Amino acid sequence: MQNVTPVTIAELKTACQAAKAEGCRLVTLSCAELDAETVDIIYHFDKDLSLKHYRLTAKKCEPVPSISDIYFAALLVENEIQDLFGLSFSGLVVDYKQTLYLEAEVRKTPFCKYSVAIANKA
Amino acid sequence: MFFMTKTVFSNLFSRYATRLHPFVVREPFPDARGELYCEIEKCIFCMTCQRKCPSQCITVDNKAGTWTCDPMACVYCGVCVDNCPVACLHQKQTYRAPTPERLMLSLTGTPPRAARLAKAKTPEAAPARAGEPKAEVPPVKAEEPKAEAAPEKGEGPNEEAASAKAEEPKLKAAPAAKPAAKPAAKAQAKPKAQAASKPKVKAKGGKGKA
Amino acid sequence: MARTIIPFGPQHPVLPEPLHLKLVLEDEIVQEALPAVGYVHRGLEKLTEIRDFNQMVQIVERVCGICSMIHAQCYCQGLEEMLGITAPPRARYLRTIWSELHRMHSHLLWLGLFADGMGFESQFMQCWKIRERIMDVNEATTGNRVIVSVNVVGGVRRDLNDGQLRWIGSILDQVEAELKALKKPLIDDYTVKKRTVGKGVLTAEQVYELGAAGPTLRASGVAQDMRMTRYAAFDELVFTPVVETEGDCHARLKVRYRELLASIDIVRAAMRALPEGELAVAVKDKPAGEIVTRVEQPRGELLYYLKASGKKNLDRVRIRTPTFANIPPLLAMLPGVELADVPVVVLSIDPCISCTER
Amino acid sequence: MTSILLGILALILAPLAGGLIAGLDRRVTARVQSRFGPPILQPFYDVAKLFGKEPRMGNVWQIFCAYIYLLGAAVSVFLFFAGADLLLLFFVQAIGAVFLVFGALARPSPYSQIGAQRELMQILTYEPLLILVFVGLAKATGSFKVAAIWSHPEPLLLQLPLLYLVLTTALTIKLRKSPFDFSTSHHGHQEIVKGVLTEYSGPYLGLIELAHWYEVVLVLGICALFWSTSLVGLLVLLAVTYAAEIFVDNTMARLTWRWMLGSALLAGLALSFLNLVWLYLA
Repeated sequence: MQNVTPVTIAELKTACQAAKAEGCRLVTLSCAELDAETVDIIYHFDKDLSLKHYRLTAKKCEPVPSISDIYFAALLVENEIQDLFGLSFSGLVVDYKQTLYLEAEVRKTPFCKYSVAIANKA
Repeated sequence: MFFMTKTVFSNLFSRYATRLHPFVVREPFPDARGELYCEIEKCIFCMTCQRKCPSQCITVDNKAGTWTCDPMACVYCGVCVDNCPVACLHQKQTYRAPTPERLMLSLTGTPPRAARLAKAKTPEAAPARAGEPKAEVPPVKAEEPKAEAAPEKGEGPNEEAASAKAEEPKLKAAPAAKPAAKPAAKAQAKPKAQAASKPKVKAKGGKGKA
Repeated sequence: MARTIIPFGPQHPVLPEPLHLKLVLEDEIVQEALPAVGYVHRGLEKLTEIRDFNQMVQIVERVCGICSMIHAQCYCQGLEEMLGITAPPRARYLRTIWSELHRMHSHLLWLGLFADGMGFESQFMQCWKIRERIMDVNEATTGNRVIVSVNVVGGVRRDLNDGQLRWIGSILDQVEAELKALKKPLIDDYTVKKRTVGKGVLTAEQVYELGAAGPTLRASGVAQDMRMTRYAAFDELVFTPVVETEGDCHARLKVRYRELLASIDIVRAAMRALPEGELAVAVKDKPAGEIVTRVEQPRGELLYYLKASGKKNLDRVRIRTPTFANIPPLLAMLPGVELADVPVVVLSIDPCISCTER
Repeated sequence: MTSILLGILALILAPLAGGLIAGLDRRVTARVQSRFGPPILQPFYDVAKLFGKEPRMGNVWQIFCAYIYLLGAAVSVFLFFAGADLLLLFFVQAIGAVFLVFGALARPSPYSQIGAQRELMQILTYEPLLILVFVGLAKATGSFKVAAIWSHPEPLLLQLPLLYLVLTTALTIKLRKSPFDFSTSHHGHQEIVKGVLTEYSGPYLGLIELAHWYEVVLVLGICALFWSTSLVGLLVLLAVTYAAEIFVDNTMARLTWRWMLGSALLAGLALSFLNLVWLYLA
């Protein structure tokens, strides 16, 4: 995988805004669990058929700022990551509160080997 | 507005695109991947099929010498067929006929190790049980010709019965009625019998959007 | 008429798959649409923890029952890149042939469903009748109708002999003739135009910003097709993307129709140029590393993110299917549309919900 | 007396004829789509099965509406074959049609509600066209009585060709065939599923199907008035008309009720006036 730039939570939004200004299309976000505390979120952007990626290593317990206000397309995938990895995104334009795929009473995050209990589910 | 006219009229006077399925069946394509079956007499119980199967529908027990396939879980991918080291796995050209109950395809053979041990001890008695479908313990086993009871052969009738009749719920009755006297002939005639006993119904593969 | 809320789906005869839309209507005009998915989530990505990387080929095929071949192709392509091997040229050409056949049967299926969505049943039958020829090709050459299971990491499992190639050629001629006969009653028909022209319009800027993929994107005038990234045999075949500019449902119909004809040409070219040689290379190592790989599915861009650490099982398989990317544009299309046109607009993105949820 | 007997006979035979026509319709439609289609008696099997189901209904009002709809359709068939007044017949069938809408409105289901509203639009479209056709018939024969029109010495189609066209359009709307299958359609692949019929099930759905068969016979009967002089001419006219219905059904996508109100109604009105003006001048 080439063209990977690490970003921090603080830089994330400005980086995405810059990508949008450049005319990049948001392809998707990929999330992969690293260990009990952290996950990798990779933001894939496409411009003229070449990809570039931002890698954000986030802590599971800390909310990640949502980029759905910049890229509306991030809405579904961010909700998906909330469901499957138990992360929380702050500032989602439509927040399904971890009920996109899961039922409201489910308290597990299916894609984590190290499960974190979901406390604040609607 | 009436561009469809031509199509409508040509359909009115041409052949049907569909067929009345259970009554009219298309010839299967020669390489179609259909129901899985196993020539258990060739099987060496190496468990490759069990390891390779993506849907984990095959269970092989190399001690007891059983080979079990759950046809409901089989996805007809043919990976096991490609990977079988002794080419004892095959796929028919047609799918199994639908059944109202879940039937497992269970075959019993002689694992090579057990056979070797048996041969070393008493070459007469041990393989006698070989090849009986798991479900029954037939009283006819003693009658089985001892000469043919070598591990590679001798399972003919039972295997054939098991694989051809596996879709029938009355599996148990079948082998008992088989004459156990001519296993070798049966084993040879098997591939043809297989083709002949092919169910006349042709099930369509998974279609529609999934 | 008063404000009504119409539950559209998840079990709705117009929708082939369970997508739920809550439509807020005023006088049969949609004011707002809220989607809900999650009815067919199967957790296929998670299966990578218990199935090894070879078995995953058959599993990713089952992400989508229509473009199964292309999923497996994308996955294998990614793993090959990760393992540092390349599939033999013949395998790459065969993959192209089968994947274009898949695109054709998927588009024909969609044409039929789309016609059905606007109450044009006879056209539905007509499209599916043509599709059946492609399904026969699939079954005769690969062994299965839909989930063809021809890919392995390192190449393909089945070959095409000369007789089969000639037979496919003759079938393609038939299909081409039938498709050309389909143009007038399907694309130029008055009632079809009445139902599709100017419905669900999105401009090029809008679709691009909303991250749309595939025909939805190209119908608005953005020439983006992953086949332009020259994967498989496309590095040697001539390829130009099909683009329409109106951005409405009719443009999406036209894009798919023209892609069908383009696919026929690609298959023919690939069959002519089919090189001799091996079908697959042996895989000796275990995969390690991170890869993003993309191919063009019938519905648009498909992205696989694969992560491995030298074990039998991959660490993560992330699949971004095109419908997933096309749902936000759909939400942007729906407001202002008549209720009668909702099925047309929803179907115009070719929704594959099973893909979306995996 | 004979006219009343004839009406009673029609009451008994009309459902049989209607069901057979429905069966034939399905077969021919299937053939045109290169399918086999169901047996010709399938509509009878379907309705028999519906009557065998457990009656379950949302409320009494809905059941009442189903019966009135059937009554309206049956009585109008009776009136037609008894040779009664066309205007009377017109209002009786309108009552039936309106009660179908009431039945759909009696449930809060949004599909049923929207279906009812669309059905009202359809009634609004075909009723004026129908009344204009009746006016044309009366103008050409000098009477509104079915018996009198029936015994008109020459085929009315020659005098009223445009009105016949209008009648067939009204018939397509009434039979809810494509492109006018808005309020309900013969197959459920529609955005409002089955619209007015969504909330009906079991025996009551069977009643509605029965009423629909009566309606088919009624509209074909009205069509028959246009060639009442010879039996062969009548049968040919009816066969051609119904085949044209199937043909149109299979060559067009469903349109929208806005289009129907805008284009179909206007075209129908224009054609009717043209024909009427021609009648007055001739």
